[in-house]
Amino acid sequence: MMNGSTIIFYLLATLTLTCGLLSVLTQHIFRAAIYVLFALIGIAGLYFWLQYEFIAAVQIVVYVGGIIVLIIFSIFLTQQTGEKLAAPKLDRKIWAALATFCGFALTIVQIYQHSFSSFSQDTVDPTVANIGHQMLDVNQTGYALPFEIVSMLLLAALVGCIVIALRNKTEQ
Amino acid sequence: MPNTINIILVLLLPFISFLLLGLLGKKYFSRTAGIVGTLLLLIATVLAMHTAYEYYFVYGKIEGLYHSFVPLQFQWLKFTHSVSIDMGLIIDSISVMMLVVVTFISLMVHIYSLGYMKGDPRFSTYYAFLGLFTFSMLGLVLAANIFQMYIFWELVGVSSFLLIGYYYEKPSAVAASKKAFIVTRFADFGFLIGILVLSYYGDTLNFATLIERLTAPESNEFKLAVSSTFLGMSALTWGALLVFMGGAGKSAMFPLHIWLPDAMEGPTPVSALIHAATMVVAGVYLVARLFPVFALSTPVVLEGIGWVGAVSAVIAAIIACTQTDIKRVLAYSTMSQIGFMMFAMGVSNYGGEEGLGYTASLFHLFTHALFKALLFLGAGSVIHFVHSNEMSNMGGLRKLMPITHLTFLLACLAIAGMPPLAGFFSKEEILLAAYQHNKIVFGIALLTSGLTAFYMFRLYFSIFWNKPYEGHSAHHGEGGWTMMLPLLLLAAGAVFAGFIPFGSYVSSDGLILPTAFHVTFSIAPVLIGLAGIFIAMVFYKKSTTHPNKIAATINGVYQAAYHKFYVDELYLFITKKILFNLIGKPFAWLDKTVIDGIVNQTATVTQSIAEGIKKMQSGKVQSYAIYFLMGVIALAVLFIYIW
Amino acid sequence: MMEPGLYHILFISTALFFIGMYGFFTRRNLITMLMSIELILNSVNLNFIAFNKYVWAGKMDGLFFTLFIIAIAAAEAAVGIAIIINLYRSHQSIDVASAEELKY
Amino acid sequence: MNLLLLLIVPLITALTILLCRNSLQVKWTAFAGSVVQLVLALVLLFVYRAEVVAGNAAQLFFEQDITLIESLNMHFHIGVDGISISMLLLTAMVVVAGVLFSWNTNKMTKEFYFLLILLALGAYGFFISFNLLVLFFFLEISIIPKYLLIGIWGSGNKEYSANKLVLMLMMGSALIMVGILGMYYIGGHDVDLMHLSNISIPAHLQKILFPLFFIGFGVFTAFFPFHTWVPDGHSSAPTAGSMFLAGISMKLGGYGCLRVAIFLLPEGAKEYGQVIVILSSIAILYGAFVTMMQKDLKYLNAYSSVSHVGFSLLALGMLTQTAITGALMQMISHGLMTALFFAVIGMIYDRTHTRMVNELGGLMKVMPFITTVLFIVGLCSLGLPGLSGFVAEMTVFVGSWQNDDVFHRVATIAAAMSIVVTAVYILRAVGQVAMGPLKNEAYAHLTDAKWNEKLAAIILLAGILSIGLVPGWLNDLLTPGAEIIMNRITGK
Amino acid sequence: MNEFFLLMKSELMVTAIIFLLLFIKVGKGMQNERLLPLIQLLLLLNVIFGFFFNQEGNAFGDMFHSTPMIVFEKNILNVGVYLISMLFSDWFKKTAHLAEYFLLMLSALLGMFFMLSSANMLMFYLALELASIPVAAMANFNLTQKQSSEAAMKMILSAAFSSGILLFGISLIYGVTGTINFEELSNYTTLSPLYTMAFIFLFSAFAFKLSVVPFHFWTADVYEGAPIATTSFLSVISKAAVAFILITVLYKVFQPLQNIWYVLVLLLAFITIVIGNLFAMRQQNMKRFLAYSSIAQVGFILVGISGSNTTGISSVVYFLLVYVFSNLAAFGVVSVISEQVNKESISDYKGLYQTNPLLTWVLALSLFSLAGVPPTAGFFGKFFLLTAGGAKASYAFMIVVVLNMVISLYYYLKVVRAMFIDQNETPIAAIQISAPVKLALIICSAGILLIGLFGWIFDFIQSLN
Repeated sequence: MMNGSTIIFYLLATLTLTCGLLSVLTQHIFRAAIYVLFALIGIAGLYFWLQYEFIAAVQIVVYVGGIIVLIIFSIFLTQQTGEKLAAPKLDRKIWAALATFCGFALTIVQIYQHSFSSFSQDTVDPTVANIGHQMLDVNQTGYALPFEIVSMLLLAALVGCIVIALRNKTEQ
Repeated sequence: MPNTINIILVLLLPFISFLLLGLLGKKYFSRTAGIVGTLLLLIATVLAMHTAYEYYFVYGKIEGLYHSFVPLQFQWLKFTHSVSIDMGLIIDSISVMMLVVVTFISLMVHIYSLGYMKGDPRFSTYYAFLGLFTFSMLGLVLAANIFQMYIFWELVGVSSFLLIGYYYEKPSAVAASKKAFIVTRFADFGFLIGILVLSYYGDTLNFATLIERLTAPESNEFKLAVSSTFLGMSALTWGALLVFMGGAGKSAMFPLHIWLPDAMEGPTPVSALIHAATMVVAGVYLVARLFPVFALSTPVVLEGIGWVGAVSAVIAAIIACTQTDIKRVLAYSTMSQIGFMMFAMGVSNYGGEEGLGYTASLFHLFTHALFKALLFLGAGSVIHFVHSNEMSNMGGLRKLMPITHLTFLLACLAIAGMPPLAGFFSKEEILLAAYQHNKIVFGIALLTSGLTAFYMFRLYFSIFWNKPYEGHSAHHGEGGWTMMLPLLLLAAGAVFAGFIPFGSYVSSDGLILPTAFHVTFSIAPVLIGLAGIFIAMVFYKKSTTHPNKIAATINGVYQAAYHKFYVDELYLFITKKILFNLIGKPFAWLDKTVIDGIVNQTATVTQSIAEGIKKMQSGKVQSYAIYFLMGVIALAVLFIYIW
Repeated sequence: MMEPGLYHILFISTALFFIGMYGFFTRRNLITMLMSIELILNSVNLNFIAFNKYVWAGKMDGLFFTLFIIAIAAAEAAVGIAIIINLYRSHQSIDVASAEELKY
Repeated sequence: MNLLLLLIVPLITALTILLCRNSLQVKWTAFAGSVVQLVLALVLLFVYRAEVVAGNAAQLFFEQDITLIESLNMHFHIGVDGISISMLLLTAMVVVAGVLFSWNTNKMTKEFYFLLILLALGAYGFFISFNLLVLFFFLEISIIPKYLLIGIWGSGNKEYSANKLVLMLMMGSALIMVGILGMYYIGGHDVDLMHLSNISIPAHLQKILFPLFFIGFGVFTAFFPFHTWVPDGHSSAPTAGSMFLAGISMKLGGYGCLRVAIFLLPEGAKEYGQVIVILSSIAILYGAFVTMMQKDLKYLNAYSSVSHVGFSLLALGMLTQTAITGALMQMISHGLMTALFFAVIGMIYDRTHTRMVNELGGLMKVMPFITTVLFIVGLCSLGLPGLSGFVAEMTVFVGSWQNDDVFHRVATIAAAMSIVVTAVYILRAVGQVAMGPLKNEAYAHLTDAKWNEKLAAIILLAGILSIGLVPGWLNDLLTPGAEIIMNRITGK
Repeated sequence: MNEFFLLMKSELMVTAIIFLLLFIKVGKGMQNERLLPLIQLLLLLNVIFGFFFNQEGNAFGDMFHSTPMIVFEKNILNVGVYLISMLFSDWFKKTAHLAEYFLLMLSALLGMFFMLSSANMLMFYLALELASIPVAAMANFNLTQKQSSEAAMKMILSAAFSSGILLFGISLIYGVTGTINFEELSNYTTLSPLYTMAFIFLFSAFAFKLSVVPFHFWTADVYEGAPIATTSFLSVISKAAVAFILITVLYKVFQPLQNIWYVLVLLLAFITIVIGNLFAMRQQNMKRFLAYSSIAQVGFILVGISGSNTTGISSVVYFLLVYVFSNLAAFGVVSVISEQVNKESISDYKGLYQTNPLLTWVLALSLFSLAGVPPTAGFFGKFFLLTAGGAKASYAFMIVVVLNMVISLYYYLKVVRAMFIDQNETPIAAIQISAPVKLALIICSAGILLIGLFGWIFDFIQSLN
């Protein structure tokens, strides 16, 4: 029977999918950004629901607080607000729908036909302490190395963004 | 034993002449080429005569039988373990006889040409070619191996080509030389296949072994050759037939004769040498060389040879009656006489009395060489004098060129078979052989000899009698002694050669064949010959209109004969229309459009496919993504559900 | 209605994944295309977390994957937006159809 | 004798050419290098004869085996037998002649001679290598120089011809490559020719591999119907290019057909022998008839090459020892003869600036040397005794006739028929060009051959005559090799 | 600890250079004329250093591992990057952001190093992103050019899209197997449709990076629009890196799926070669032309990979070694001409030999090498690839593949023909080639000519297995 948790799950699921769908369908770019924001929040909710609070927090901080804001700023930079988005061509829509539907059907059928079986016994709680411990480990799990790679990537991305986005200073 | 060095020298001296004059002639022998060539050939002739003397009178006859010697043989090219071209020299009664004929006639022509070709810009080249021809002809005669014979056979052909086309700036000479080469080449194709057949079954290329194996009914080779059949004929028959095809081509037998009249485009001495006395009888010589095989193993083919010879003889004689170019008349006469030789072979058998035809044929070959060369050289003198080949431009020359006239008359009488000239004896033997063997052929032969007398005297009267000479005055007479001497020598030959007891030297089996001479039998042919002479005299001694009237009454036949029974046109039709238009052109078209077209089309199609699919690369990044996803889905479906 | 579990979440994530794809295919505005990419990446994140939670709870591989994907997504978005802004400067438009010069 | 010399000399020649300052230096370097190579080839011939006389009955002489890639079992295995030596001689002669005939090349001389020598290098390497990879390497080396030679120094529709030639040849070599890959695995990771000749390859694989090799090499040697590059390629190429194409390149194919396809895959050869016989009989006659219709001398000679090469392929299809010897003889004879023919055409073209038969005439008067050579070559082409063509063709015929069945006989007869057609077109062409009245007044002032042309012609003529007059030495040279191949076919 | 440094020496070296560049940029900055030689020197040191102190082992648990083969592969990439730094000197000197450009390039290189050394999916994914995101930025470095931005946009969007699919695949693999570790994955032998599908999702990302048809569409557009240095980096270095790791992934990680991926690889190889050739045939722009030709080349690499034996690995490594020299030489010449006279069309190259023989010969050599014509090393490269592929593939397939080599020769010859044969009234004027470019071109030519003739190189690679 329906209990609270289930209801919350379905609400979150509905929120995520509806907002996701709307975000790709709406003709207003600003609204699209907002729908994406809500879809991401919905996913953050699902993380909470799955009791992965740390990830949920990161999701909100990075996506909601970072990426979406970045996107909205860039919309301001490049778009006259209130202007409707150009509608895609019909044949493009048809083909896209067809391809995505086929892909979706195939994937979901495959997933549902597969029974995921677990061999793991003990559960590691996704607490911040555990995460932090493993993240900084250099020997056993060694997530320190990916961490460093990401930092290099962010550095590179930073440099790249600066050069590309600030071109007027030097080029013009 | 044969003197090998002598024989080799006979063969090589003309070749040395060719090399010397061909390579260095232009620079060092531009004037003296004729002397050099003649001297070398003179030595060769003397040696050849000596060889003949030694063979016939010293060592050749052992216990009454003429033996065959192979004084020299070396392997030239090895095909398989048993089949190889062994270059060798064969010395037997016919090759020695031919040796004499070839060198002698060639010497005559060499001498004659000293005067005839004087002042020609390519004098040395001319003598070089003569040397090459003589060498090739001697090689053919002396060949101990059928393939060796083929080799020299081809060389003879090419020398003939070179000499016919000697006046290379004259388009008609070029055309004639090509025609001669190609027609004989076609015949040689048959010869070649014939050699392949015979050599495969005989498992050898040497004449002696080949003949021995293919005539012995108990030998394995013979059995195999007879038992293998193709299109209903045994392999042996095929082989013999194809070999004869080569001989027929070279000897201008109907229907492969068309090149011979055209070949008269060459210098007249050349015609005398090649197209009268020597090369054209190579076919007869070939049949003689392989006579045991023809006579013992494939009588059918021999029968055929007889018919081909008879038909050629009569057709050529009829055509000769209508021609107005004196060299062409002589050419057809040559063809007719070789027809005689051929059917003489055809009506012969191997051995003993039955082998009369064989002896007669070669006898006729011998005598014919003499008087026909004489005729040609005489005609050459006439042409030299009047600068034309046409009868209509001649007439009344007997006073102007007495020696030529006399010798020409002797030759005409000889060829007409008037006793006691050489032609009489040889022709009588042929007729006798035909009479004994095949009455129909005999009839044809009789008719032909009448025609021969007619057209020869038609020629004679047209040149020397008829109307008075209207051309330029005699500015240079009959030519110098160089041109007269050969005429006289040959005339002597034409008169006296008939008295040689030929049967005691040449016979099918090597035994002596006593000369059979029946006076009673000779009456009919002589009378017929006289009748021919008489008619010719009536028609042509004075310029009359009789010939035209007769021609008009039998217009159809006359026209047909005048146009050589349209054989040339038939050939032209076959080559131009069928070979060029029906085979060559479609093939060329096929190659250009279809085979090459496929190659080019492959390229075009590839390019148009490339052009067609360029739209996929639309520059739209979203389309790319759709392709991406579709690709993934397709692959996933393929590998999950189908693979 | 069933008790929500792994398959439900997988349904959500898969659906979101293809919704994002649909957006990526059809949106003509570059920034909205970038948003579709974020949807796609989020659906993957959800997958990882769900598998980590329901199937492979013994280790935190999925969790870490998600964490790093989020970081990468940020970097990707940043570079993407920088490029788009630069494109806007040169093309005066961020319609994807305005940048179809390179083709065939 | 160290066979590496045969590779080092042209290599050094080519590199020296690159260092030369002016075109005269280039020409003399190329000439010197090619003469040295010719001398080497002759020395090789005599050394080989001496060895044979001394009783050395080895299959390969002067073998060397240098490991190239150990892990793939690739060896630089070189050696010679009589067949290779004859091919090397042919190549060396044609190269010297080609160098001499191109003496008045003025456009990019250095590049021209460099490419010529490179092409020759490929041929030398090809004929001495006994490892399929090395063989293939050298085969392909010689393709690109051809493209550039035709493309840069050619005439007429040269881009098209060069493209067609190189693509068709590459298609052939592509098939060979697949064949080699197959061999690599069949032979247990070893593509050494001698090794492969000692193992028995399953018949069903032979049936797959044989067409690959035979068609592949066949394209090089104008195997009907893959001959279409021949007319265009030859006609567009510069004189030396045509000479090399006909004299060397087409021989690579024939040699490969024999040495690789038939030698290694006798069962395949038996399987497809009849097909080869049919196709080459067609090629012989068809080529001859098409030749008859040509008006351009180079096209004429190119198509006649198709016909002549048909003889050697026909003989290969006949699978008898005599036929195989004949095929090799025909290759060598055709190489010398066609090279010389192209050279003569080139000489005539250089002077009259036309190659159309009907625009030429009476040249005998103004250039006796050139027309005499033309005559001799023409006569060689139609198989006149005393010249190499006759010896080769007759060996082919006799060899073909050894097959005792109607099919092979009919094919032989059909092929032999071409000697008549050949006579027709050769005499037509030669007669038209050399004989008759002088066609054009302007021709009256033309000059005869120069020293370089005379020398080159004499070298090639010497080859033609030495085979034509004394064929024994060539026969002796080729027979042992042919016997080994034949033994493999008959399974001895 | 010592061991650890040596194990990761390539990465550490590159990182050190990155930070050096960063400090230079953040600090006083340097003129391009002085900075570029410094960078070239550093990269040369990097190349040299790469050949010493090689270690084998793992670090950071299962995150990082190294073998002699991997080190050799990294060295190939190092050489490539060094050559790039030399070949495109003309363009580098002009660019306003030289330090940043190299910083990005080296970051990408670092990403590739990590990718080669990665031992699990996470590392692989991160390294892949590190190797591609900076390149997208690099594609935009002709900042004022429309085409450059378009190329960068196409690249970043396509790359993001493909990494989305990749991640979805990885997530499913993770869901099915419970591990992201390569070693453990290779022991997972229970096949299921979902696993297959996940593998194909994953594979498509490799295919995308390698520009395998039908995942290749971005390639030509990006290659054409991006600066040539970036294009050559993409087409040579990045392609080589992905090919190397693809071998590991297929041979090791997805060994159990061999029956599937063998067919998959052959199928895609076939399509890729054919389509790549068909598109390359009609190109006029040299960069675009090289892009398509490199697509076709990838098809051949796939053929080699399909061999699934040690020869397969060695032949791919060998081929890519040759490919680095050949393709970089080609791009180098194109770049020289493009920078000096701003011409990129094949028809502009007509008559080039008359004015610039050196450039023409180098370009011709490299094209012949790409076409696989002896005596260039490309011939051996192709031959070994086919040898590896021939171990299992059918004759029919091999014939089709090899015939496509002929088609490819056709279009390479188009360029050769333009340069050598075609006449031109106004050919490109004689170009002054600067010393480093000349040096690099000579190195490339030497590589093209000599690698093939030195058989031991292949043996050496084979011995690394």
